[in-house]
This record gives sequence, structure tokens and C-alpha cells, in this order.
Amino acid sequence: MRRLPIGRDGMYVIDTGSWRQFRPVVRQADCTRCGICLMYCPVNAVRMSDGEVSFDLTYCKGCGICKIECPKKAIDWVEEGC
Amino acid sequence: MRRLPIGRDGMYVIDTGSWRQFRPVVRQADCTRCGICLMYCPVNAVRMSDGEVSFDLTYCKGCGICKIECPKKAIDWVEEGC
Amino acid sequence: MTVVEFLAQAEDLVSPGLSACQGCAAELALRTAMKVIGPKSVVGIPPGCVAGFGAPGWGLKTGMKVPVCMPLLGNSASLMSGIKQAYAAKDPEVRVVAFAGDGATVDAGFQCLSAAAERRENIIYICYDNEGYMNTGFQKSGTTPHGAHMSTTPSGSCSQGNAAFKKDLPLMLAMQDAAYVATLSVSHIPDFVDKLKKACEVTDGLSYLHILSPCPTGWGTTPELSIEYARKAVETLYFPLYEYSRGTFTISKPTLRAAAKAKPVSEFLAGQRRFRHLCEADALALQEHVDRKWGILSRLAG
Amino acid sequence: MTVVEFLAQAEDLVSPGLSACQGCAAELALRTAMKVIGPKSVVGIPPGCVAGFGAPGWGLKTGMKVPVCMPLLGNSASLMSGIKQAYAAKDPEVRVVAFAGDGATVDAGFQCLSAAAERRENIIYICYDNEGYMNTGFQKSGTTPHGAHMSTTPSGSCSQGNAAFKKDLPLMLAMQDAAYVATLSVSHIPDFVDKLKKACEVTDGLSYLHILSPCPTGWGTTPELSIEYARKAVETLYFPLYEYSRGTFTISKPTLRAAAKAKPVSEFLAGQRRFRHLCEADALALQEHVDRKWGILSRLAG
Amino acid sequence: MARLDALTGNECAAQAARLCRVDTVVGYPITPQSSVVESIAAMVANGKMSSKFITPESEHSVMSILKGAGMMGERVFTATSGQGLAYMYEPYFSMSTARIPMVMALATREMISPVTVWSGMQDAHSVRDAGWIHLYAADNQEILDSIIQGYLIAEHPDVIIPVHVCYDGFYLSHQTAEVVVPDQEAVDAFLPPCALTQMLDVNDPAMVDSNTPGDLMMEYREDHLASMRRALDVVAEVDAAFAAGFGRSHAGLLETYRVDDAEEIVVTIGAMSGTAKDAVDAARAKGRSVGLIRVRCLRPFPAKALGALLAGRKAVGVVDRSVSFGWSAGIVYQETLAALGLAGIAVPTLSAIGGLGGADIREEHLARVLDLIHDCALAGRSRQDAVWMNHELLSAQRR
Amino acid sequence: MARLDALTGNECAAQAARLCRVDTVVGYPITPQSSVVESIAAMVANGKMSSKFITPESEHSVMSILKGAGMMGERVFTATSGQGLAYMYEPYFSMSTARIPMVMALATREMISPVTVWSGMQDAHSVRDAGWIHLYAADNQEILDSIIQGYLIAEHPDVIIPVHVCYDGFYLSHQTAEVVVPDQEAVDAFLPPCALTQMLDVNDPAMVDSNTPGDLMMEYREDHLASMRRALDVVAEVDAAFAAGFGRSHAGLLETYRVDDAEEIVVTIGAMSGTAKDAVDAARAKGRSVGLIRVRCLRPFPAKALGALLAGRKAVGVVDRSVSFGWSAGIVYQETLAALGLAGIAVPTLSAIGGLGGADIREEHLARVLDLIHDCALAGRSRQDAVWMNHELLSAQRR
Amino acid sequence: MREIRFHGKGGQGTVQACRLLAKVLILSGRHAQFIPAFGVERKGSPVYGYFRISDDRPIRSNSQVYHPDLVVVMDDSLLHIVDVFEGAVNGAELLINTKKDAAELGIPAAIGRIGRVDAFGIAAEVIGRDIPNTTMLGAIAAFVPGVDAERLFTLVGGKFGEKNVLAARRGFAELRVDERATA
Amino acid sequence: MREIRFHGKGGQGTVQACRLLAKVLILSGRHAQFIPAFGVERKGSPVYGYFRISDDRPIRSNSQVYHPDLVVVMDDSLLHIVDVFEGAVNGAELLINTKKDAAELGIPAAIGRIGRVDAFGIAAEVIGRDIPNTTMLGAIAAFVPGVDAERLFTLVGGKFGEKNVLAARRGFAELRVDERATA
Ligand SMILES: Cc1ncc(C[n+]2csc(CCOP(=O)(O)OP(=O)(O)O)c2C)c(N)n1
Ligand SMILES: Cc1ncc(C[n+]2csc(CCOP(=O)(O)OP(=O)(O)O)c2C)c(N)n1
Ligand code: SF4
Ligand code: SF4
Ligand code: SF4
Ligand code: SF4
Ligand code: SF4
Ligand code: SF4
Ligand SMILES: [Mg+2]
Ligand SMILES: [Mg+2]
Repeated sequence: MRRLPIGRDGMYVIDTGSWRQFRPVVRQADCTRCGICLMYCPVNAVRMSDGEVSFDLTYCKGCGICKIECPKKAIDWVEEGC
Repeated sequence: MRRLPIGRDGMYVIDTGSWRQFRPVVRQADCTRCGICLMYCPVNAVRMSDGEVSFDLTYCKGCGICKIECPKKAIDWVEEGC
Repeated sequence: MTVVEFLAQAEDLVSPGLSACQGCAAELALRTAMKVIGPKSVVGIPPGCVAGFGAPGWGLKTGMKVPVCMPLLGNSASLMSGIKQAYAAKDPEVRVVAFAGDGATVDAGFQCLSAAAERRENIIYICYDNEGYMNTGFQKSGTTPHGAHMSTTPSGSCSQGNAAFKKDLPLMLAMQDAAYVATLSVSHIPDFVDKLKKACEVTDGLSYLHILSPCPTGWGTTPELSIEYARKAVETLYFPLYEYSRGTFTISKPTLRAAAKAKPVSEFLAGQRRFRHLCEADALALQEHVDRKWGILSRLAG
Repeated sequence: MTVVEFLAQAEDLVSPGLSACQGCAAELALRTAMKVIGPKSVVGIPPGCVAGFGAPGWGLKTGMKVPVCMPLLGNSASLMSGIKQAYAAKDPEVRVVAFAGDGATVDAGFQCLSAAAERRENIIYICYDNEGYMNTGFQKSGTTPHGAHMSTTPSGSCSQGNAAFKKDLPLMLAMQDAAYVATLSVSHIPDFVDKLKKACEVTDGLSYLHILSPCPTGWGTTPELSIEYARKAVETLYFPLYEYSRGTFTISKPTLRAAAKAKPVSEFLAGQRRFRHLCEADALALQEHVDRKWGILSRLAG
Repeated sequence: MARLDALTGNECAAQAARLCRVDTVVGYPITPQSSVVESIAAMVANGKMSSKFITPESEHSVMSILKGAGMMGERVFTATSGQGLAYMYEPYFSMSTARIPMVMALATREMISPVTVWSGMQDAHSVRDAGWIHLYAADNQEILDSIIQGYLIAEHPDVIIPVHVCYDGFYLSHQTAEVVVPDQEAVDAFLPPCALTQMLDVNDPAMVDSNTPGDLMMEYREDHLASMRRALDVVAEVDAAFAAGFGRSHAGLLETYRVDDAEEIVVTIGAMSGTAKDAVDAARAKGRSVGLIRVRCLRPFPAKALGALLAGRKAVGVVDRSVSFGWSAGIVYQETLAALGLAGIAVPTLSAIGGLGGADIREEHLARVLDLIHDCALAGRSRQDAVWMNHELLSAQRR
Repeated sequence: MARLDALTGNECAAQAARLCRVDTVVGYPITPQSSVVESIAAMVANGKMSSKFITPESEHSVMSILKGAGMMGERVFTATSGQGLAYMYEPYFSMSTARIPMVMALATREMISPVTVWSGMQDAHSVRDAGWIHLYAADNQEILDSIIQGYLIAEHPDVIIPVHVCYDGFYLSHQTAEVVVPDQEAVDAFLPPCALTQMLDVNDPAMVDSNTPGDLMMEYREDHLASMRRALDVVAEVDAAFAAGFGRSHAGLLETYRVDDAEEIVVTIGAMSGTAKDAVDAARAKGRSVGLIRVRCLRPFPAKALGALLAGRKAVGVVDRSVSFGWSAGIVYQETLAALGLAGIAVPTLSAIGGLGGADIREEHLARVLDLIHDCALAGRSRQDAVWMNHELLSAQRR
Repeated sequence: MREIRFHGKGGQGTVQACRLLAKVLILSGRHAQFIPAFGVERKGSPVYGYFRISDDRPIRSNSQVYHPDLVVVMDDSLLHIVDVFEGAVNGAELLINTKKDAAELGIPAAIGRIGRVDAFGIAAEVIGRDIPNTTMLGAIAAFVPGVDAERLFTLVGGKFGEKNVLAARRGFAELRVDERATA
Repeated sequence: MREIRFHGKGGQGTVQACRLLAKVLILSGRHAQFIPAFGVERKGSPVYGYFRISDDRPIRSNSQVYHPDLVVVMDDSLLHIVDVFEGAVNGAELLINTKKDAAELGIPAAIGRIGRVDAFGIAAEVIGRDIPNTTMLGAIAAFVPGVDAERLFTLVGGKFGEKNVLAARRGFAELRVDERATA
């Protein structure tokens, strides 16, 4: 107890996915995999793997930046079910 | 006594003239009354009145600046008697 | 490797879920900067939104994958100097980073930052500038623009918002001949990454990186427009991008492009709630300030 | 009225006998500045030689003919702001002046000075720069030149004196767009008086006057050469004289003349005990610093 | 006419500053105080308050600007908390020793490290010997009223010492409660316009605060201490005058609750006092002979009055929202011990510590402390170690 | 081999830092401490000391840089005085609560306003509840030895709290006196190499000093207080070990002088204690039954030990070089009262205040205080107002 | 004395609602006190409010509420995140913003009277944003005896505008109450 | 115990001389203590030094010297500025830097033995500067019994260089002592 707290109790993580009211959904057909959405996502929730763009919905806050910044307007905005 | 001290007890004055080892003396003949010595004297000890340059020896510290800066080298440097 | 490839593969050194507001540019800035700086680093985050949204952790849990601590509001550069000097003896390659808000940088922590630059402390000092004390409730800071309505400079029947003008810290530190000074915008990530890489290379002094960081909550904008506002700040020359090193100023490409056909600063102001009350004259004063600043910068770089 | 006539007739507002060392330029600067500023003024003198040699007084006696107080080392600009704002309501013509050493200005008091400039406090802030903390025993300050032997940066078998370079406060405050910024030298009194007059005219912000103030005791020179060293500082461009106001830099005449045939900085260094140990390389580093600074300044003024 | 309203503690502080017609407010945000200066900024921006409002770059400057304005004879105000108070400590100290009689609100806060922004009185208690008068409010009404009283105390010609009005961060600063806001006329009648000395005057040049040799320094300190001693009366007098004018008293220096016949006493400070009264009532209902003393004025410390109140009791417990690191106990406890020492009375004592860093002080905690005081009384002996008002204390109770 | 020398108090502090092989010294000049850091700068510049030496722009930064280095596990040092301590108050506080066990020398100084640069213990005493251990030296030898002891105390695994070694500004800082400078081997044998935790390590990433909820904060404070309690023993143990190693003791927590049979006691602190011993001898020669207790360790306060020593005396006077504004008396006096309160003993007391702002504490002053203590003993009553050790006191004596 | 605990999420206006409720009660001559919980209040994170109402004597306690007589839940999704019933007295009441039936909510047996209102639905319709606070205020006025509803609507109007008055009125009107017997 | 008060002017090296004297005494196994006065020490302003020597027991007092047994005056011009004899014990001694005869100095009757040396003259000749301190040190070694003069010269050499050793030696040699009877 002499030392200040260290992160041994693990990582401080908040499931920010629950904040979302809308969810980004990529229309893969329109997506060019340019990665701009990944570059700008503040929570690092964009994944580019197997040539597909997807979102980590555990953390995606639904801010809408990817939607706005996507040069192809390839991201749809879907309301979360209550 | 609530107020901090004020200068009502008069001015804080030190007779810095006593510090001098050498005293400036103007050779009036060589002096052009340019006022450079007055301009540079750190203790404001140079007087120009009646067209003559003189020094207030109560405060002149004998720094020698006037002697050095005088463009006419019109200031002599006289050792103070012990 | 393209910037996107780099960012896609680089490890995110920050906890995946932190409570920054939706669309917070400071969160983007932190994650992106740390991807470049890498895991061999120690980070200090003074009080402010980034500390408040949990990057240094909470209770006994940590918010980052690198060692992290929380300086006082007014001592980040000094605290990190002490850490760096001690680390230098053990492992000079470890990067010591301050990630501080504008308040912690240009106000309460300015003096010690300037002194650290003078001592040529080899730390990377990053200021995320959201133009106010956001964590404590959106009060005016030294980088708050003229006219902005903040909770300590509210507009009202007797007030037009902040009377002061945005303090230009990067230029001031350049005048102090800090080892490396650069301005960065979250709207121009390749440039952003590039400058961070350069900062990491510096070994003989302090790198100062000043990032304009739109704050949807404090500026009164919708979260999805954060990048767009940063872009407008660059395009209107409200926030020119440049670098300084060893006496030389270099205007960065995005700003060179913008300067060619600079947009009026009113385009940056439009739609921000903090500027809602601004009259023509205020907007003009801001435009003049931007023009004057740009004049100085172009002369310096010219 | 010529400058000499003016100085001859103007009242000396400082006690005629104060214990500044023989040849102290700060004493000259204080007396001369106060002649221009005049009796309708309030002065604050923080800890340092000028306070130490008695300008604010001693015990219950005062050292000046105008109201005078002694701020803390780190709060002159703030304290005087408070005084000015209160006085403004009673009599806006009263000039509120800080007369502070370089330590009180560029180190401990820098942050609040910068903030006062930002708030456009209408005070006259004068820094007498003797390039060190002289009153406490000749320690290094932020304006101490590179290489100087000071009691906290002594030269020795493992040290070449001060490792840092002189911090350029006037340029930094100009970058902050202070209302009026000027550099002054005790070797050029007409220019000095002129700039003080301009500072007195400013009504919409802070005037910052930075005076190079040779200190025979601390620099290790003989008292009679104080003016000569100030002159050499100007002639070598070690200390360029200029003004800044509303985005415009103006190089002052003495410096324009000096620039035409600038002397090497070594002429300024020669004969000062604090530089006695300097090797060729150090002198070169200093010259380079001066050149770089002059480059920046000429670009700004160009 | 006085107006009933629902206000937070911070709003009360801001309203009080307005009603006192302060000339200058200098404000810097810090949790949990920020809304004091924000409210004032808003009132000034909207013409509802006519003082100057200045917001500089740090608390060091806040206090420094105030000192400048104060030297000019202005009535000035600010509010801060925790680290803000610590950052302004250097000018804060010189404000009292320069005898500039301002009032400052303090929404109390625990000190870092580790990092906290929450409640606790460590900030205020640790600077108790920096020359200021310290009043501690127990509810929102008292915050408002104490600031008004504060100016009368501070500016009293026998005092001329700044006053710190402290109140529990969050627990009061953010509490919404019923408050009577007096009207301007009533306050004007109570608190005359500021008539402080303008120390710096070009028409009467003077030197203020210069190098002072030891003998003279001793005189200044002697006067400061004499004024502090006098302030003990003035605090009480002003509260009495306030009661006469507004129909509300805040108990002067020390508030007593059911102490007359009490064998056991609990000493409290600040907002916990209300909760503690509930606990005292409950204990009384169980037949316990217990009463409460609330320290309203910590500086000057009403040592004699407290000593007199404690004489003849069987046990005294002091509940602190701070620690004296040097005593491994609470700070008000340490002060209380000194009062006992001065009075030369032997009473078994106990130090209880709680509410640090935002922790809550629950009625259950206080009930348990009352039990432990009772134990001391029965044993006729002081308790060695401090009682920590945490979870374990409550579990211990359950067991 | 140990070397006899004539050193100032400040040189002693610098020599001690050298002998303790500190890793980093951060220094900022202030009267009367400056020559401590200057001496170190000179030793470093000349290769006589191998630590880093950093000189930043203010004391706020001094303590902040030290905190950074301290978090990295380094052994660090600085020295300051008066306003310097006040300016670093914010990081100073967090240094102890972050449990970074450094040693700091303090050449004590009166606090402004009015402006002073001279002696007095107001600076140190006013921050007595900021979590540090406070030792007060009575002569130059003790300065040197206490700093060496200080690191052993601070770094003791049961303690881990920074130590403040305080000594009278000018009266000791600038006094030249005979001092034995121990040799490096002896110090190395006494003080093991620094083995503090490196809190920030890229190979073992951890978070240090982040937002901490109240319950956890309470645990930290409880531990800090427990360690402080333990430090009472450790201070004594370390002094005993030092005596064993170096043949000199500095009395641990409290020094006693001719107290065994004494009916009257004078309590002192710092350099005045030597002068006071002369006064005690003179009073004894006149047949007075008087003894002296010197408080060496003010934090943690050895309340129990002091209380035990004071039990059964006829009167106790405490001489302070500071004031408690809240008690209109001295600070060590207030602490002593609390020790009496804790012990539950009734002893007539007296507070004497002197030596503020550079004023001298003369043997005549102390003789007069001993007379007044005797008066208290005769009257069996405490003295109401503090005794001011100024000119009047001496003239009063003459009359 | 009635002790109430509010549960909301950052951004739902819980604190503002509580302050307004306190004002309504106080201006009606009752004693009321509201203390918000002091965590890191950010959008989405749980928010607590401690509320006391007293008709007879002024409220003295300044601690949090541990044994509520009434629990107000601004968002039924909180039921999965926080134990909103912790410490509730036997027979305590619940007022909750929910679309669901009481039976679907898994309410402990110790809870007696239950009030439900679809504050999200109403707010979305009336204000166009899913901020439940003013609707809930209306429901509270209907649920808690002695709250002056008209005064409340007036204050809501002054603070939040007319749309919110409508929301509050609908909250007042559309409150559904289930009475349950408890042990 | 011998109590000495030094009087000098800022810039005459009084403090350095006292420190060196203390060192000489201490290294010779005697007890010595020097406390400088704490004013604003600037060129020309009066400077005080308090000095104690003890052969038997360590020095405990840390106060200034009020009743000197010996007064050392570094510059006879001080006689007009400061009361150098204030508080001196009856029969106290005086050591003074002066060109003058004892009779010319107006020394009070209470002063017994008087030592005089022309330290300015010697210093000017030997060092070329009018700093009297090392010359006075030599005179002190001659005047005060038990000061190890050779050790003093060595330390002076180490600290101030050879010219100053010469000055000290001449101060030692050229001291003139007048013995006076006192009441
Ligand atoms: C000495 C001190 N004063 C005030 C505060 C309160 N405080 C905490 S964060 C903050 C503002 C930080 O602003 P900035 O650095 O711009 O960060 P942001 O919140 O905007 O991210 C303030 C004033 C503090 N922590 N310490
Ligand atoms: C907070 C604080 N730290 C340190 C000091 C000690 N101090 C007094 S004057 C001074 C240096 C002043 O230097 P500068 O402003 O350059 O004036 P100068 O003495 O050179 O004229 C210092 C460090 C102080 N007064 N206050
Ligand atoms: S920005 Fe649009 S086009 Fe580019 S990768 Fe993302 S979704 Fe695809
Ligand atoms: S909505 Fe926002 S948080 Fe979610 S993936 Fe897009 S940019 Fe990231
Ligand atoms: S500087 Fe020389 S020439 Fe000019 S006025 Fe003075 S003495 Fe005369
Ligand atoms: S010697 Fe120096 S002080 Fe004297 S008159 Fe000349 S310049 Fe002035
Ligand atoms: S207030 Fe602004 S800066 Fe702070 S977390 Fe929210 S968006 Fe980011
Ligand atoms: S030390 Fe230097 S600046 Fe200070 S009084 Fe002497 S000459 Fe002037
Ligand atoms: Mg910010
Ligand atoms: Mg200086």
C-alpha cells in the first residue's frame, strides 16, 4: 500500500458501445477500403481485415464521424433497437 | 499598525558618497556641456546649472562612468583623501 | 506502408473503452499519437478531459498499456523532465510524453513548459487544444478564441464572450528555439503522423506538438462534425500547420494549399454554439487576428 | 527640449542614495525610466537587486517618491494588474508600472506576465535584464547567456558554465501580440526615453520593455564600463533594439546602424569574468545563436 | 423582500458576493467550486452584478490580482478548492499578513496524491496557520450568511484580517437546499459600503510591504495575533447582529446541541454536523447522555470556550474530515486536545476520521462513533488509534 | 577518515547530500538557503559529486522535477526557504502523499508580508500538516547528520515518507562552526544504496497516481498515518544506530537537558536551544529547578513522550520562533498543549515568541522567560497572553 | 421524512430534474434536499441523486441516501447495470421510465407501489429528443403525493420551454400505477 | 569563553576573514563559532560579525554577541558611523585598522588593551588593493593569544594567494599594542 495504485487490477474499460443510438454499417459494395474511416475513428473501432471494413460495436460510440468522413458515403446509419 | 509600513517615516537614503575612492572633477575648460555624463550617471549625481557641470558628492559613488563616457575626456579622477 | 496500413496494424495503447464524449477529437489524437510513439514510452496526463475520461485509469485500474501518471495542472513539463532525466540513465530510448490540454499547457503549466524547453529537456510535449477548460465545465483558457462564449466568459447583455485573443503557444516556443515545434490537426492525419515521427527522432531537446482538437460538447457542434471543423480551421488559416526547427519555419502542405485560396474564418465559426451570439464586428476582429498571425508566420517562413 | 534637457529638469523620483553597486545599470534604468513615467504612477518592484538596494524602502522608510510596493518573485504582473484595474476606476491616467529583474520576469513571474499580456492589462512592465539572479548571489536565470559562469552553473572540470541559451522574452511577448514591446539599452538613452514615452501612451494593453542592464559585480567587469558593455551588446547584435506593435516589427536606429557592420559577439564577451573560461567553440555557439536570432528578427521586420 | 429559493451551496456563495457588492471578483475554475465563479461571471455578463470579473491563468494569479485590488482598498472576492488553494498558497499567506480583509469561499476538497477531486477538508485544515480567519458552514443558508458576515468581520476595524468561508465540497457545494436570499436593502443595512484604506495613492505616496527588520516584524505579528484574539469576540458579535437583523443565527464560534446535561460529547465541523444531530437524537432515544459541539470558527480557535464546554464530561470524540499527519489523528481533534491542555482538564478522547476524498459520512458511521465515545467514557480512557469511518467500521458494528 | 572542519550550516547540508550519493539535486536559489545548492552545483561542476544538478525556473518546478525523478526510484535532494517552500506547496504536499521518500533541507525563514528574508520558523511550522516528517537541527553538526539519518528514515520500508530537515536560517545556515565530516565509507556503511521502487517502467507498465475514489483514498491516508506513527520509533532507532556508527547522537525525538528533577520546563526548538541551555545553567546556578526539552522531531509529533516528560511539573514554557495565528501563541506551544490534553495533565503553561524575521533570541530573553515560567509555577496558573521576546521584554526585566 | 434515490444516465438530465423538483417542493413550503452523487459524470455513465422530502422539520442529514422509500429510475436499461433496489426499505416504491409491463422488469418483492411511464416514447414524440427528465418530472408529480403539479409545469416551462411542459403534462397523465402488497 | 564582535564595511572581506579565523582555531583544537549579521550586505554598508572562542567546552549559544570582550574594527571610518563599543564589557580589548594613534581615536575608558595596524596601508602596498581582511587576520594572530599564526598563513595562502600571506605576515609583525588600565 506504500505505492500508488498500479494497473495490476487490470485495465479500466468502459463498454462505450452501449452509448450508441445509431450504428454504422458499411455497404461493402460501395466501400473502396480507403481506410479513411479507420484513420478518423476516435475510439479505434474500425477494423480492416480480410479486405472488409467492420466496426467493433463493443466500443463504437456511434459518433458518426466515419459516416461523415467516408468519401464514398458507404456507411449507413442504423438506429439501435431499444 | 494594521497598515503595512508607509514612507511616513521619510525617505530611505544612504549617503553613498562615502563609498567613493575616487572623485570626478570636471575640467570646465574642456567640457562642452553636452550632458552625456548626466545622461549616464546611475545615481543622478550630475548637475548642470549656470552652464557648469558639477557632481553631487553626497551621493556620487565614484563609479567612473562619467569619466569613461565623457566624449571630451573632460573629467579628472581624483583620489579621495583618507 | 501507407499511413492507413500503419494505423491499422499499430497497437492501440489506450484502453478500448474510455468515456470521452462521442466525437471527441482528443481521444482520436491520443490514440493516434500513441500508435506512433509506441510502447517504449511513459506518459503523463494532467487534469483535463483526457485524464477525466480515464486514460490514466481509475481506482486501481489503468487506462493505458504504457506506464502513465497524472501530473498536477501546472507541472507537466517539469514532472516529465524529472522522469526523462532519470530514465535517460537507464534507457535513453524510452520516450517520455506529456499529453496535456490547452489549459494545462498555455495557462497553469506554461511557465514550466517554457523552462523545460529552455533546459532542452528531451521530452515530447503534446498539447491537445480544445480551446477551453472542458473537463471542469467549459471555461475560458488562454487558447479560447476571441468572442467565444465560455462559462467564465459568457455572452450576455454586458458581454460579447471572451475579450482576449487566442494565445499562440507554438510560435512562442519557436521563439524560444525549442528543438522541434509543430502544429497538427486531426483532419490531416498523414501530416499528423509524420510530425509525430519527427518528434520521436529528436534527441537534443523538447518537441512541442500543438494539436487543434475540436470538442463537440464544448463548442456546441454535433459529434460527427469534429473532423470537419478541424479541417475548416486549417482551410481558413485559423489554425495554420507548420514546423519549426533550428531557426527554420516550414509551412506544411495542407496549409500551403489552403493559403492559395484561403476561406474566410466565418466558415469555421458557422454552426458552433459558442459563437452563436457573435456580431459582424467580432467576426471581423477574429479575421483580422488570423490575417495578422498569418502575416507573421509567412514572413518567418519566407 | 533635448533628451539631456529633459533629464536634467525632470524630477528624480527615486531616493538620492540607494545601495546599488557602483556602476549598476539597473539604478540608471530605474531613475531614467521614472523620470519619463512621472509622478502619477504606482510602482511594483519584486525581490531582486532593485528591491534589495532599497528602492521600495526599508523598515518604515520609503525609497521612492511615488507609491511603491513589493510583489512576490512570481506575481508582479498579476499584482500590478489588480492595482491598475482598481485605479482605472478612480483615475485612468495613473500609470501602473512593474520594474522587475529578469528572474522575476522570465522565470518565476513569466506565466503571470504572459497572462496579463493576454488580458491586455494596461500596465507598463519593465524588465531590467542583468542576466542572472544577482541579488541572491549571481545564479543563472532564463536570460543568462550560454556559457556564462554563474553560481548555479559554475564552470569547472565537468562544466562549461550555463548550458542553456538566453531566453528571448520580448519576441515571445510580441508573438502574443502584447500591445507594445520594445528592447532598450542603457547605452542609447534617447532611444530609451523615446520608447518609454511610447509605452506611456498605450491605453489598450500591456507594454513590455526589456532593458539590457549590465551588472559589473555579477558580470565581473569594472563599474565604469557598464555603459560600454551595453553598447557592445547592441553593436554586436547580441542585444538588438527594436519595437513591436500591432503585428509590426521596427528595428531601431542604433541597431540598424550596427547591423550594417556588426561586430563579432566576442567583443561583447571580452573582459567579462563570467566568460573567462569560454573556449572557442562556446563563443562560436553564442555567435551562431545571435546570428539565428537576428535572422528571425530581420525576417519579422522585413 | 427576502426570497425563498432552492440553491446549491455554490450558488449561495455567488449570491452572497453579489449582495455584498464586491468590487472585484477574480475566478479560476476548479472542482467542486467552479460554479461559484461561473455564476458570478454570468451575473456580471448580464448586468445583474456590477463588479469586475477577471479570470487569469492560475490561482497564484487569482490571489495576486486580488491582493493588488485589495491594496487599493477594494472589496474583493474569490472561491477555490483543494489544489487551487495549494497553488495560491504563497500569495494566500501574504494576503493575511498584509492585512487585506477579503472573503474567500472554499468548497473543501481532499488533497492529492493520489488524485482526487472530491470532498474532504484537508485543503483548508492544512493551511490553518496562514493567518486567515476560518469559518465552516454546516448548510447552504450558512454559506450565504457567513460570507455576508465575513465581510463585516474581516473589515471590522479591530480585525482587518481576511476570512475564509469553508463548506463541504459536493455535499454542500452541489447540494440543492432551501435558502432564504436576503434582499439587497437588508444586506446594505447590515454591511456598510467598503471603506478600506487605499494603500497606494499617487496623491499621498507611500511604500507598502517592503523589507522589514526583525523588531518591526515582531510588532506586526503581535498585532496580527492581538487582532485574531479580538476576532473571537467579533465573530460572535457579528453573528448576533446578523441574528438581530435577519432573524437567523449561526451560533457564533461554536454551536451546541443537547450538551447541557450531556456526559459525552461529539465535536463536529461542517455538513456532517446535521447528520450527527440525527445520530445524537437516536442515541439520546436509546438513553445515551450525549451532546454535540460544532466548530464553526476554526481560526481563531475558540479554545477557552471549547475547554469550558468540555470540562466535566466523561468522554469527547472529535470527528474530522481531514488528517493531521503528525498526530495520526484528525486536525480538529488535535486542536481540541490543545484546548483541553490549555484548560488543564483530563477527559478521555477519541479521534474519528471520515469523509476523505468524497467518502460519505453516514449516520451509521456517526452512531458507531457515539458508541465508541461511550466505550471511552466507560473505560475512562482515551482511545489510542483513530477510528476510521469506513466500511470496516460498519461491518464491525454489524458483527 | 572523518575530518574536522569549519563549515556553515548550508555547507553541512551540501556535504550531507554528497555523502548520501543522491542521484539528482534540483535547486533554486533563495536566501538564506542559496549556498546549499550553489555548493552542490560547484561540486558537480568539478567532479566532486556525481549527481545530476538541475536548476529550473521556480520552486514549483523544483519539487515537480524531483517528484518525477523520485517516481523513477531515484534518491533526490533539494533545499529551500520561506517563500520557496510556499511556492512549491502544491507539489510539496503531493510528494508526501505520493510517498516519495526524499530529504529536503530547509533553512528556515519568516514569511512575508511584510517583506523579509530573515530567520524564523513560520515557513516550516505552517506546513506541518502536509504529510512530511520534520526534523529540526540545533547545530551544524546535527544538520549534516540529520540529513544522513533522514534518508535512512525516509527510505525505511515501514516509513517511505519524505523528510524535511529544518534549521534556523542565518543563525545556523550562515554560522561557521566546528563540524566532523564523516567519510564516505562510514556513510556508505550506514546508508545502503538507494533501492526505491521504480514506479514507472516500460517493461512492467503501471499507472501511478490516478483518480481515486473515497474508500481507497481513506486506505491511503490510513496507511500514511500508520507509517507516521511507526516513524516515531524509526526516528529514534536511526539516531541510535547513528550513534553506534558515528559516536554522536542527536537525541532521537526529544532532547532533554537537566530535566530529571526539574520542576519547571522550557521547551525549545532549533538553534535557540543551545542558548537556552546556557540560560538554564544560569537559572540553576540561582537555585531554580528548571530543565529543558528540545523538540527535534515535530512531525510525527512525539506527543506521548512529551506528555510523559511534562507530567508532574509545576510549569512549562514553550519558546517559539513562529506563531499560530489561530491561537495567538506559538505553534510548538499549541502542539505541546495538545500533548498535555492527550495525557490529561494539568500543568500551568506559557507561550513565548521570539526570533521572528531575523530578530535575535538572546540569552537575556530566555532568562526572562525562565523567570516568567517560574511565576506561572508560583501562581499555579497559565499565563494568558504570549510573551514577546522583544526589547520591551528586556526593558521590563531591567525595571 | 421521505428518502428518494434517483438513478439515471449521464445526459438524461437527472440532476436538472432533481433541482427543479426541489424547487417546486420548497416553494410549496415543504422541506426538500437534493444531493447529486459525485462520480465522473459523462454521457452514458450511471448517475445517482439523493433526495429528501420532509413536511415537518427541516432536513439535517447531509449524507447520501442508503435506504430509499422511493426509487426513481430514469431509464429501465439501468436495471441491468446497477442494483437500483440496493438498501431500499421494505415496501419501498418504484417509479420507472419503461415501455414494459411491471412483470417484465423483475422487480424484487420488497417493492410495493410501482409507477411506470414511457418517458422516452413521450419525449421523442413531444420534444423530438430522448431526454426523459421532464416527462419523469410530470410522472413524479402524479406519483408522489403533495407535489404541486401546476407549479412544476410553470417551472419546467421557464427552464426548458413549452415542449417540455407538454412532456411533463403527458408524463403526469400517462403514469400507470401498480399497487403491490409487500411482506 | 571569549566573545568578539567584528565591524567592517561591505566589500572589506570581513565575513571571509572570520570564517578563516574560525577554521584556524577549530583545526587547532579550540572551539570557535562565527555568526555574521544579516542585513543587506552591500559595498560600503556596515557589516557585523559575531565570534566566540572557547577552550574548554563547546560553544552552545547561537545568538549574536552583545557584550564583547574584544572588538575588531576593520576600518576606523566606522567609528563615526557605528557605536562599535556598544555593550563591550569593562576592560574589553580593541583591535583596529587605523593609521592613527590610539589617542586620536576617542576610545572609551572602558577599553583596555588596544591593538592597531595600518591594514589599508599594508594591503595597498602588498596586494595593491585596499582590502584589509588578510592583514587584519595577521594582526589578530598577534593580538589574540593562542591563534596558530603559521596555520593561519597557510590557510590564507590557500584561500587568497601568496600576496595575502605577505599582508597577513606584515599585519602580524606590524601590530602595535597599547596597554591601558581600566576601571
Ligand atoms: C491548481 C489547479 N487548479 C485548478 C484545477 C482544476 N482543473 C482541472 S482540469 C482543468 C482545466 C483543464 O483544461 P485543459 O488543460 O484545457 O484540459 P481539458 O479539460 O480542456 O481537456 C482545471 C482548471 C486543478 N486541477 N489544479
Ligand atoms: C518564490 C521565491 N523564490 C525565490 C526567491 C529568492 N529570490 C529573491 S530575488 C531572486 C532573484 C531575482 O533575480 P532577478 O529578478 O533577475 O533580479 P536581480 O536580483 O538580478 O536584480 C530570487 C531567486 C523569492 N524571493 N521568492
Ligand atoms: S471511409 Fe468509406 S470507403 Fe473508405 S474504407 Fe471506410 S467505409 Fe470504405
Ligand atoms: S461511429 Fe464513431 S465510434 Fe463508431 S466506428 Fe464510426 S467513427 Fe468510430
Ligand atoms: S560628458 Fe564631458 S563634455 Fe559632456 S557635459 Fe559631461 S563633462 Fe562636459
Ligand atoms: S562617478 Fe559615477 S556616480 Fe559619480 S558622478 Fe560620475 S557617473 Fe555619477
Ligand atoms: S468535453 Fe470535449 S474534449 Fe472533453 S471529452 Fe467531451 S468532447 Fe472531448
Ligand atoms: S549586483 Fe549587479 S545588478 Fe545588483 S546592484 Fe550590483 S551591479 Fe546592480
Ligand atoms: Mg482544453
Ligand atoms: Mg537579474
